Amino acid sequence: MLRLRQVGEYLAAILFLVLVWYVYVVAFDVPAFIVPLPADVGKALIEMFSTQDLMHHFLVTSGEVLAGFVLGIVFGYAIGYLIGKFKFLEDALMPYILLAQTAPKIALAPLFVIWFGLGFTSKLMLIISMVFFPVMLGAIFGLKSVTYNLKCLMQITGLNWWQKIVQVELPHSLPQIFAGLKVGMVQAVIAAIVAEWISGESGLGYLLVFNSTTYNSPMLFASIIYTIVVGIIFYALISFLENRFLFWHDSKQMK
Amino acid sequence: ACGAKPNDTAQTPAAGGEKPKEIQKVTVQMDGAAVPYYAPMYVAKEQGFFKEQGLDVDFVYADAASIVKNVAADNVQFGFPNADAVITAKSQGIPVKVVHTTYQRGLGATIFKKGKGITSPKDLKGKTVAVTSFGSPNYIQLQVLLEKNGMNIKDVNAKIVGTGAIVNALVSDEVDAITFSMLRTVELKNSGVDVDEIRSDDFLPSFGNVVVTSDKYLSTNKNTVIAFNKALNQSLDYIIKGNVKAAVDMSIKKYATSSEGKQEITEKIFNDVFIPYLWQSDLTKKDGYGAADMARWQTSIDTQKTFDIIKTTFKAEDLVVPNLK
Amino acid sequence: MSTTAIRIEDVNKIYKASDGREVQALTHIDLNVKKSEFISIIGPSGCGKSTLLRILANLDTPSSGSITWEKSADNIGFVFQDATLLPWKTVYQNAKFPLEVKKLETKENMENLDKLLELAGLKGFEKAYPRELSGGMRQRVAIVRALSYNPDVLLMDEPFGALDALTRDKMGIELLRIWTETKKTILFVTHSISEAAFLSDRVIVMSPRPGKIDEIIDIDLPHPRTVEMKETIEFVNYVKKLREVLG
Amino acid sequence: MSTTAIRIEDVNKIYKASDGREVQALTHIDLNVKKSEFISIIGPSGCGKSTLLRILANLDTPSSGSITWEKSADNIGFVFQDATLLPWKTVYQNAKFPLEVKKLETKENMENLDKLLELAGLKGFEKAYPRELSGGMRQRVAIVRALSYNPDVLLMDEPFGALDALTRDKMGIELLRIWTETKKTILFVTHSISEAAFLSDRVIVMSPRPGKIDEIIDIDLPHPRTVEMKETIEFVNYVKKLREVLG
Amino acid sequence: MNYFGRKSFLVILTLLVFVGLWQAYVSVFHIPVQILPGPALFVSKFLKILTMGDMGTHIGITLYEIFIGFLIGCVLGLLFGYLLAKSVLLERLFNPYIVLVQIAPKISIAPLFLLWFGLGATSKIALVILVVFFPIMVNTIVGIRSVEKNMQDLLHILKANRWQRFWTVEIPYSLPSIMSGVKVSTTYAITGAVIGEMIGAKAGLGYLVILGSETYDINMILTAVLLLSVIGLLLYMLSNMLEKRLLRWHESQELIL
Ligand SMILES: Nc1ncnc2c1ncn2[C@@H]1O[C@H](COP(=O)(O)OP(=O)(O)OP(=O)(O)O)[C@@H](O)[C@H]1O
Ligand SMILES: Nc1ncnc2c1ncn2[C@@H]1O[C@H](COP(=O)(O)OP(=O)(O)OP(=O)(O)O)[C@@H](O)[C@H]1O
Ligand SMILES: Cc1ncc(C[n+]2csc(CCO)c2C)c(N)n1
Ligand SMILES: [Mg+2]
Ligand SMILES: [Mg+2]
Repeated sequence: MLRLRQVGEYLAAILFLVLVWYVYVVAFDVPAFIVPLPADVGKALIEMFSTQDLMHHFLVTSGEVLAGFVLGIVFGYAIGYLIGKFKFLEDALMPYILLAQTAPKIALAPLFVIWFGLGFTSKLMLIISMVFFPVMLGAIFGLKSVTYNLKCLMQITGLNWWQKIVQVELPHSLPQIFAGLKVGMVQAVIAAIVAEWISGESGLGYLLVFNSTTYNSPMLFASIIYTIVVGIIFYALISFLENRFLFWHDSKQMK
Repeated sequence: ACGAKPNDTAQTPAAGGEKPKEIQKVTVQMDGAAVPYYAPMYVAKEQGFFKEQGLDVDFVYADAASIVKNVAADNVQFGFPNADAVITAKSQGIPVKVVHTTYQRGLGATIFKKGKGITSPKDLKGKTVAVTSFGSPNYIQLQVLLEKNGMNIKDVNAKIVGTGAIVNALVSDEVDAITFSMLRTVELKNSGVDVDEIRSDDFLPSFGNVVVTSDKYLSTNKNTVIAFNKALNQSLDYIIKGNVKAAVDMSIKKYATSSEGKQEITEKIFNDVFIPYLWQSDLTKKDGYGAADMARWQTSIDTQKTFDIIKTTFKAEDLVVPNLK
Repeated sequence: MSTTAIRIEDVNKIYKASDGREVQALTHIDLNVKKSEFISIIGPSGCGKSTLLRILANLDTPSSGSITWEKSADNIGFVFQDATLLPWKTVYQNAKFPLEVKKLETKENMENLDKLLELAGLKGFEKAYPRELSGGMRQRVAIVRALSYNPDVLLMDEPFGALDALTRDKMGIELLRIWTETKKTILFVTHSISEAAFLSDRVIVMSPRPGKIDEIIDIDLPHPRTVEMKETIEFVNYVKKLREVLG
Repeated sequence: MSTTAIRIEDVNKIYKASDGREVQALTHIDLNVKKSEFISIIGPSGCGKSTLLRILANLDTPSSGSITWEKSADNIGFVFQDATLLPWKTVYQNAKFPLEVKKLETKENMENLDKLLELAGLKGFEKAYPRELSGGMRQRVAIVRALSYNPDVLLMDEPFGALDALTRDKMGIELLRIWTETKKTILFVTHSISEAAFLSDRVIVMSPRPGKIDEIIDIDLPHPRTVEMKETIEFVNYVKKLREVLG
Repeated sequence: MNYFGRKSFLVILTLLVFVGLWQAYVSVFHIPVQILPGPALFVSKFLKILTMGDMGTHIGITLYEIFIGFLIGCVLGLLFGYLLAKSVLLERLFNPYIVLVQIAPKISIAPLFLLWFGLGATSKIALVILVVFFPIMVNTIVGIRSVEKNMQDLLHILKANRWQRFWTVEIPYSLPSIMSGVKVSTTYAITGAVIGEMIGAKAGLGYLVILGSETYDINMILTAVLLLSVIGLLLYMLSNMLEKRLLRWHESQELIL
């Protein structure tokens, strides 16, 4: 029921945006190659949807994002956990992890293609590199903010390392990790698009380049909108999981 | 229509016929980044040819599609993109005009490493060939090349590799050949990669970089456009008439600083390719630099239609304004 | 019955506070805790009771001195001064937590757990989350949790602090029953003098700044203890004596 | 002196727990709190004492019924069941916090604050951070904080829960002194029957499930109260009576 | 060895191992220099590019865009984060737009920014603001909403005004969370500026990436990326120092057992 209301709110927001868009284009007489009319983009959306092709591109991009996302979370948490636990790892690796993280991966995308080939691997690497960091930070933060009493409880109860993670440390990090995931997810979609932009014969990133170089504005906007749809799907997925797993947290106690 | 217009002075209509008195600031947006090949533009500025024409010119860079859009949106007054990108844009109704056919021929070439068993177009059969996009002129060039040699696109394994990675894909043997800019051939050779090329222009007429401006700007600032062309022609003439070294040295020193140390190879490319093959043709001997071979332009447009890159064909006259001097 | 369970020898603990001050939290603590003994620790706020318990549980290290566990320090239970429940687990899941961790979810233990929850008056609240409980209820969950896996040694830091007098008495008697049945060694910090006298074999009276043991008083009341004993002259005398020692 | 300070009329509170169960935390609560009255609330864990205090402080809304403040509900003090200190502030900063917020850092108030800290036995710990304090010390900081700005009405939820018997008695007497001097209205939740009898004008006895007022007992002992009164027959009788009512 | 000695030792050791592996990889597999130069070659090229005449301009422009955008983005993120955390109504009203704008892949709307805000620094700053804003906002919301229930109640009792709540409790409570948002943002700020410069510019480190791409100069790309990383690292360290200063009290500063 709550879901339904939320969907309604989003639809209303989108409708309002479309209206503003329409008024802007008409009132300022914006040429179509800069911003096409909503109706034309609507037509392009439907046209793309009704051809088999779109689904293919859509699934390719979603698949890449999902795979990169899952791996990014696993690696991010694992490394974050190790760094949070072992001071010497933090000392030795942190400067380089930070350096690697702050490197604009977008600029490296062409090099990723050279280094990891034209296939799936380079795309996956790019996406992982985007999701990895926020999750890692969340893991470290969560680990460090386990309260003193909880640490004592864990020691007294005799949790092994795995139980510590599953029973206490991971749940404790979840609020931070989810905040990181929301940010990382956006980056993951961007990464997938850039990767497809550089190399690839399918995916929404490919559609973007194709429609951009052929100046097909309505199709270009439609492609952008479909990339946003991918984003929304992942965002909804994360929000769903967040509500599922964070029901107990203070941040969820507001009505 | 858009937020910022960097050069509002450019909007002031110049009095017809007369040379504009006050200095006009204009921006020209060029393909990619600052490379010495844009020497004609840099020389025109540094030698004061632009200034003589009452122009103060600024340079910015972007990819071809963005250039055309920025020109049409009045963000910049002039663009210097690849002609193929302009044809595609025109077919989509973007209001731009080519006012100076600077490069008389296409830059496209299919490049491959020697020793890969490729010596003639026939040898491409079964090979992996990269193009930047299925919507790109390279792709048409590749198709025409294959068909003129009794094959079709199914006979090769066509791959998409973006502009940023395509040359490296060739170097790292990810692909056997690429259809891309012929300028890379010389550069690759120079950096020790033994490559050879099949020029696309031999099969399919096209043009490299051309000067474009928007319909609106051309109609309201025709004199400025003419002044721009005059300065550019003056510059081309200056370079061709014995100043290649000076032009290259100046361009690298003042603009394309990252090409430091490439003076010699660039000079060689200018003497071997730009002067005899790109900037001059039989037509320019007759009509001057930047002259437009309307029949060649029409063929170029029609081929894009034939290969379904553009949906509608149009008359070359609607895009290209010849002899704007 | 009088073998030593824990030998505490000349334990000192100095905290270095953030402003550079040094706080002598424990000084020259010597104590032999016998197996199956019920020891209460009383003393004014800040005298080092929690610190002592924490050091025994190996949650903190002494600045000097030694702690020797006769058998092993492995199977201990600890009730913290505040409940320290996991907010994402229900009452039942929190109580069951050690059994799960220790993989002791036998039928017997689970039945025992149900009984403990019942005794603690938490029946009907098994599915509630910590934030839905009253302060006393939270603390009772923590007590059940510590008892759930039947540890050899129980360290309890004011476990009944948030409980009302009646519940407190009830839980005390329950604890005594469990202690008699299972022969646990119990160290019990409390603020209630009569509780200390009623429950324990020995009462340790501490005083602060620096935290030290003032006196150790044996309570020679027979077992099992009953509520009626609180009316006896011996009991009242013990309480009086403890009050005197406390100052 | 017997004007009404707070009128509580037929207040009910129903919590909806996460598993759908409804918990009747308060039912038909009727009470007139007189101005400058010292009321204690006792009752078993979970009977709704904290809930009642929270509703009075407007931290929670009743499901039905009304609360009328005769003057204004503005200047109240609240001591929580757990200390709730700001971890990044020192003892002194935590205690001063309300004065800062209310911009009442007058010379007089600051001197009073120092006196309160002294009385609470926190002298020498002004610069310590909460994590460097014992449980009882933390709670004493919270009490000083609530008293610092001299509120008209004090709502105290087991303020002495983590204190040892001696400190507890001392703080109780101190609270009484402050109450007599400043004519505060005090609602005081406690688990100690004798504390309730010793401190208050009236004791409210509550019982759980559903939480309701069982009985209100007037304590007709003279003021000022002294420790010796605890030995009097009247006092012992009050305690006995309260214990009977409780169960 | 003291802590800093040990730390420097570890850091240098890691670097040596990395360079060794790099060199070994390049020599053993005969990697062409166009694909990956060896460490020695890269360092010499790096120094050469670094001393290039207009390098100062490139670095300066990018720094300017990043700093201005980062500052504005942080302020806006904090502001909106606070407002949305405090007001359920505002959150419901704005959340859809914020989510939509945020989810839209910046890389695909960046060209539009250049069309709208022109080719100068403004469009890049706008992009930086856009990417910095969201992590800060999300983390501010999380932080402010996780102020302990009891502490919120205390503030209520004390009748603390909005500003006092914000300044004395909500900010300190949410600082750990906000700071982790700030840290994430530093890296996104760089990406934002770079995307902007890659799409259209005449100077800046992002422009150098394109220049390197255009001239197939892998050393130029790596140099620009390395410089950008260093800027990011400095920003990160700055945030870290700030955090250390602000979070001295936090339990995460205590030693783990
Ligand atoms: N947020 C909540 N959601 C659901 N139930 C709640 C909530 N808060 C309190 N309760 C229930 O309301 C009842 C009364 O709780 P309250 O905290 O008022 O008790 P109390 O008298 O203060 O107990 P104690 O002495 O243990 O602190 C309890 O049964 C508790 O489970
Ligand atoms: N982490 C710490 N850093 C500095 N001082 C500390 C620390 N922990 C405790 N102390 C100090 O050590 C002394 C003893 O503390 P402890 O918690 O053991 O007292 P306690 O007897 O349990 O008191 P209470 O009955 O109030 O809980 C106190 O003076 C306290 O300030
Ligand atoms: C993202 C991106 N897009 C386009 C170009 C530039 N570009 C477009 S076509 C072409 C070949 C003709 O010289 C070049 C270089 C770039 N550098 N980066
Ligand atoms: Mg203690
Ligand atoms: Mg309570």
